[in-house]
Amino acid sequence: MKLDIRYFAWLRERVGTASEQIETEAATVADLIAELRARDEGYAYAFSDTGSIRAAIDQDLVEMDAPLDGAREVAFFPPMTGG
Amino acid sequence: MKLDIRYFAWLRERVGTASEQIETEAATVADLIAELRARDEGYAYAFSDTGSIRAAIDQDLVEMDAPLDGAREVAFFPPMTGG
Amino acid sequence: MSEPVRVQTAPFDMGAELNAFAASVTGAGAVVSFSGITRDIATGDLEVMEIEHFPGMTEKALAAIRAQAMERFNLADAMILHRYGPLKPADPIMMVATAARHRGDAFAGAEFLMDYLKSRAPFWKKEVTASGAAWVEARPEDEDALARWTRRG
Amino acid sequence: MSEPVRVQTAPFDMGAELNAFAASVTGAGAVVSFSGITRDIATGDLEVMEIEHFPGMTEKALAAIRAQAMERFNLADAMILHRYGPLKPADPIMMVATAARHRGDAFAGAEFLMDYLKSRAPFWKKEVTASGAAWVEARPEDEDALARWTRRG
Repeated sequence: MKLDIRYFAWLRERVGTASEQIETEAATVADLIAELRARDEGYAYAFSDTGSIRAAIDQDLVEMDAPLDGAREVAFFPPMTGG
Repeated sequence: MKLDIRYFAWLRERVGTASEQIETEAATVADLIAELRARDEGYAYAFSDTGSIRAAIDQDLVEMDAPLDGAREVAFFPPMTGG
Repeated sequence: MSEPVRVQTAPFDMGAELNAFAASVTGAGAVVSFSGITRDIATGDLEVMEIEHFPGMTEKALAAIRAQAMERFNLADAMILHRYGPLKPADPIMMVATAARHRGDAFAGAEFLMDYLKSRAPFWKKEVTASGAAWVEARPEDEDALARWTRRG
Repeated sequence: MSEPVRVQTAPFDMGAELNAFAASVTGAGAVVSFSGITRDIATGDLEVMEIEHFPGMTEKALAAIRAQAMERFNLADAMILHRYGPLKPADPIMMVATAARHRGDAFAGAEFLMDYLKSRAPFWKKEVTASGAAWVEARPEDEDALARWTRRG
């Protein structure tokens, strides 16, 4: 399936791009992270501490075991620091 | 001893005056209330529900058993409703 | 900076007060304000809300409550403004504002100020309608609200 | 009335916002506001605070948080305003305001908005000094602050 991936804050800086489109068969967010981490050293570094990574599917915050079924966009970012 | 007595809100309205000077030998605020209550029907009515009366000695909130020793002014009023 | 404790008959502009308060504070990232506005009553015919107070004791009580809040919640600053005399429905009655490094302290400080002010500062409200006047009764919830601060002591 | 949820780069006047919010509310005697102000950092040389956000998701998250707070605390109204882009020290960053019949609800509603907004709305702060830039780390206390709302359920 085709997925738009977006990165924010230091995750964006470490990955080196704000967004990309990928082709994946990953079943869950965690599977997708494992796939991205395996790509190269930059991604491995960006996703090294999964405890510090939050994900949203189609703009809704989700847990790491959330299924990607039906998703169009997945966003990854560090814990939020608004307010 | 001479004491200035002040009344506020409905206590003032029921007693019929905002302040008066009295001569008393009452030892505590509660004693003073008993003395005032014995005066006439107006005072008896004003002080009928002691649970609804608060007192201040020289502008500091006090309990009913507070001694009047050294007091110059005693104020009586209903529970506060500021804010 | 304006006086941190004010008791006055004059109306006030809560927005202007908030701006003046925030501008006078340095190094505090969190500013909380509470404003109390004269509500109409259930019968919908409030003409005037009269607020009586005990001049002298009021200022003293508010200053003491403010000092307690400043110390207890590590506030960078705090202000209390309360009107007395006749107020109309929708008139601002009073306002408190707190500033602190962390938002939890600013919120707790403002709530503490309000809880103490409600039941420990000598103000009394009287509602005047076409059919007469009635003193506002103290709410037991306001005493309960106070109790939590001593419990946490 | 102005939009109850706004995400913008433009500065705002917290006093004017508070006044506009309070004026638009009827029948609520209690108005609480929280304003967040850019604090300088420990080293004292903050030049710019950059706030990044996730356009689209931010508005959606804030609207959802507001709706939750409105219902849970019986609010008459609530507003959230948050800036993004480059901010200078002492610039107001964001503001929430709540109105309710009782002060406890107005306070709780505003704290709830802040706690959710801090950790659940997609904003990220970066501090820029002469010596470089660093992303602000999330504070564990902010997650703890959230937990109390689920406990009270």
